[in-house]
Amino acid sequence: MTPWNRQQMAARVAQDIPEGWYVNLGIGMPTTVADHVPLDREVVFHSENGVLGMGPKPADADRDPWLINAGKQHVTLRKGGAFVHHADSFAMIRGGHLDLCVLGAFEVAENGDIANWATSENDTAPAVGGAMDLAAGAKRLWVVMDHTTKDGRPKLVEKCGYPLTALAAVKRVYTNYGVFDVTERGFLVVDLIAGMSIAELQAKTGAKLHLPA
Amino acid sequence: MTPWNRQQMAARVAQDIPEGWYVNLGIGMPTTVADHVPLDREVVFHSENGVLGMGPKPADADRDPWLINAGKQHVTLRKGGAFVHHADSFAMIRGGHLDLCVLGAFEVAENGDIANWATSENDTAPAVGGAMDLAAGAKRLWVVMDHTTKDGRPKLVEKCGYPLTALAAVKRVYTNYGVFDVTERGFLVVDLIAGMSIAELQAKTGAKLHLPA
Amino acid sequence: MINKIVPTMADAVAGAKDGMTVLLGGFGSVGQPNALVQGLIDMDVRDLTVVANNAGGGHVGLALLMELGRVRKIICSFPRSSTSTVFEELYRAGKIELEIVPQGTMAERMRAAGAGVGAFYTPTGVGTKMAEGKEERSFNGRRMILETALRGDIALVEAWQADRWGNLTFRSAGRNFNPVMAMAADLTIVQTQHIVELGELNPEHIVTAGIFVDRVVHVPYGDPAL
Amino acid sequence: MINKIVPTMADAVAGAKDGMTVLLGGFGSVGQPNALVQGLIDMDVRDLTVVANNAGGGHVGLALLMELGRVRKIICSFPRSSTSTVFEELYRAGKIELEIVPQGTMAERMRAAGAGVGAFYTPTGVGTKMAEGKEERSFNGRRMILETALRGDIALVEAWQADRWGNLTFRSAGRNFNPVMAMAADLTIVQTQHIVELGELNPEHIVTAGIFVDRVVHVPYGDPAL
Repeated sequence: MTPWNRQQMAARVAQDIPEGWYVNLGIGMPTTVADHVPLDREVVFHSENGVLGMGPKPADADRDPWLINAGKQHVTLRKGGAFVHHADSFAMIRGGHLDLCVLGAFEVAENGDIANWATSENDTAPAVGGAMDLAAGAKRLWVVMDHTTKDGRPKLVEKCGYPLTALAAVKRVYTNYGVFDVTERGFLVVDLIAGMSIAELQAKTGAKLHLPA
Repeated sequence: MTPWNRQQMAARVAQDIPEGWYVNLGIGMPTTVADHVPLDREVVFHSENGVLGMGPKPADADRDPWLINAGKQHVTLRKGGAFVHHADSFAMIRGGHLDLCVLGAFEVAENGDIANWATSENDTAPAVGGAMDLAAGAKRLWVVMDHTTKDGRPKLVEKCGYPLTALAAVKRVYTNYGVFDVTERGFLVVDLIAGMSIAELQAKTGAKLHLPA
Repeated sequence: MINKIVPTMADAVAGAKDGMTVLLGGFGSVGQPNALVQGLIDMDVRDLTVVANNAGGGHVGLALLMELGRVRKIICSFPRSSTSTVFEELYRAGKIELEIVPQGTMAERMRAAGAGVGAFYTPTGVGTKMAEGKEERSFNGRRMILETALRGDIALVEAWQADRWGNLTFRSAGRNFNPVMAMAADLTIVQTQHIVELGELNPEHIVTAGIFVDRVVHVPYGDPAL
Repeated sequence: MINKIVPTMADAVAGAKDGMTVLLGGFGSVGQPNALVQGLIDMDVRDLTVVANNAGGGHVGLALLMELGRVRKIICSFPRSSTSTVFEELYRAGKIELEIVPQGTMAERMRAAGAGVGAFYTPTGVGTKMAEGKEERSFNGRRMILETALRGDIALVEAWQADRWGNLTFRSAGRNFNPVMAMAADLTIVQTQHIVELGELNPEHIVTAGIFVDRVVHVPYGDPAL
């Protein structure tokens, strides 16, 4: 039993994104999802800082100093891309125009609550960025994250302990052990790494796992 | 004693508009004010339909079918002009960015209330257009109108009888008899046509006229 | 490959249904998606609510749609014009409902719908008939009324250029309500004068990004009447 | 002749006063009006409230302004970065006040100020710490919180091109908050890479119209650091 590595997790998310979707990828692991969407499958990537239609990361020598994404990394713009200002960019997010947002998270609850911006009520200089806008605004919110913390605590939980980013927003979670839909019953196992039993997985999960009927 | 004609009224308004102001001129007589601002005094004229920096009316042969103002007349665009969409155009109006709006009116009250969009509570298909936005939004609202109705009833009044456009919005009124500031005391006579006495003017006015101290 | 360009008018207006709210771009004679309105007429959809700045003129576009009895209600800022006889007759006969909205409030209510704002406070209309039945409240000492987002089932938009991703430019005063309405409907349908290759539009000059557009149909009708 | 172009930085920032709220454009290294911030530093204004997406980095621009003790409070969405040590030390020492606002709410609050909206309802932040003390209400079954307009005394903006009327274009991702902030302040000051003749900017391509701009100063600093 080998958990998916970060590349495999990103590829697994990418596999589920159809052509034609408008997609915002959060900072960190979610950003790498774009690398696994083939260029001939046209997916339009959006960045909070007013870039719509991002293309692959440029070679170091080809970087455009004026073209960065929300993670402050240099990016490229595809044919068909457009620049907008921040209010218009967030109108795209908050107005429900994004088909999908993929974020990382500290915790996801079985009702879809997400906590991903602060690890305590008294965090030093908490930083929310666009996470709350994205979580509340996109048509679908998927989370990609490790199944547990480094010290083994589950990140899929009955109720989030960390400060919330949005209520009942997450539709699907991708972890290093599998894929889980957030349903009315709670977490539904959609996919699972080879060789892992439900019992093993349940032991690493803080909420009840359900199986497809 | 000769009342100002419409050209003279428009010219009198134009005289008070300094270079550099952003100005919206309402449909009808207010529109003609622009003809009396010399081109070398740069005043930036705005139209609700997203045209900023209108220039003089074109010759018939030079009309651009795509370039109209809010009164649906063909206009020109000056160097430095810009096109925006309706939400941005009204952000200019409602956000307090216009230095001046000049409107016509049915009535102006001594507290600055203006009625200019409907002549009865049950008007057939009343039409408000951008009047309420302009009256509430511009930094200054001036009114240019005849001093009385065709049948001699005063249009400067203690209290408007027609449905209101905005409360306490008018700062100054230009009529065929003179110019009146709306002050805390009420209408203050700022200018008067030659040969007219205050007593004569008061007889044509529905609210008390005040004189400069 | 994303391709929002559809070959026929029937493809463009497919899915329009009785009872829908239709946002209709254009101001005066400029930027009017009349071909799309004709498409709706040909589909025979009825009982429509139409949001448009004016109530149509002559016997084309919106005026024709009304004349054929397909419009239950019109939401607009300025129904009167020298050629708005169709509307005026229907209105006097009590055959069409009218909701007058200040022009800026109308634009802002649609922008709100497009930007995920449920409602907002504005000074426009305070103390007037437009404030009747609306909540009032002061911010920084300024009286304001609460206006709610205005969303369409369908937006009909006229553009100057469009590419297959649905990126749009407009021409001159033809911009008007078109980009605002494009944001504010579940289904945004565009008639465009010119189809351009993807990449031909400068990313700095695109006015409406394709994210707001569902379908594009090529209608190179030329200039509006002078 | 309208001429908003001023010859010196001192002219550009004239009128800045202690205690003012300053809207500061830029996102990451791009579109940062650092020369104007330096102008504020040279004026020795203090007790400022700064609205900016980030809390500065390194020891230039906003970071330097904070390091010199001129900033009482910062309103931002994302104060953390690999180089935000100045802010973090001040914050830990209790020497600077922090108000965290979701990035989209921050943009929308300034857009509201610029568009004459007193307050608006948004779903962003419902049920989170951001909703504490805020009114909540549902529209179309969606829970929303009330957010108020966020206005500045001064906006500092970086543009790519400007003409003497103050019409602006931006470059690529340098657009970001700059056009939004330009609308939302009593005094909008622009540093521009290029000055162009009036009429050189295509009226269809102007991003911020001169109506939102008070002063322009020429700062051709070149590209942001890679």
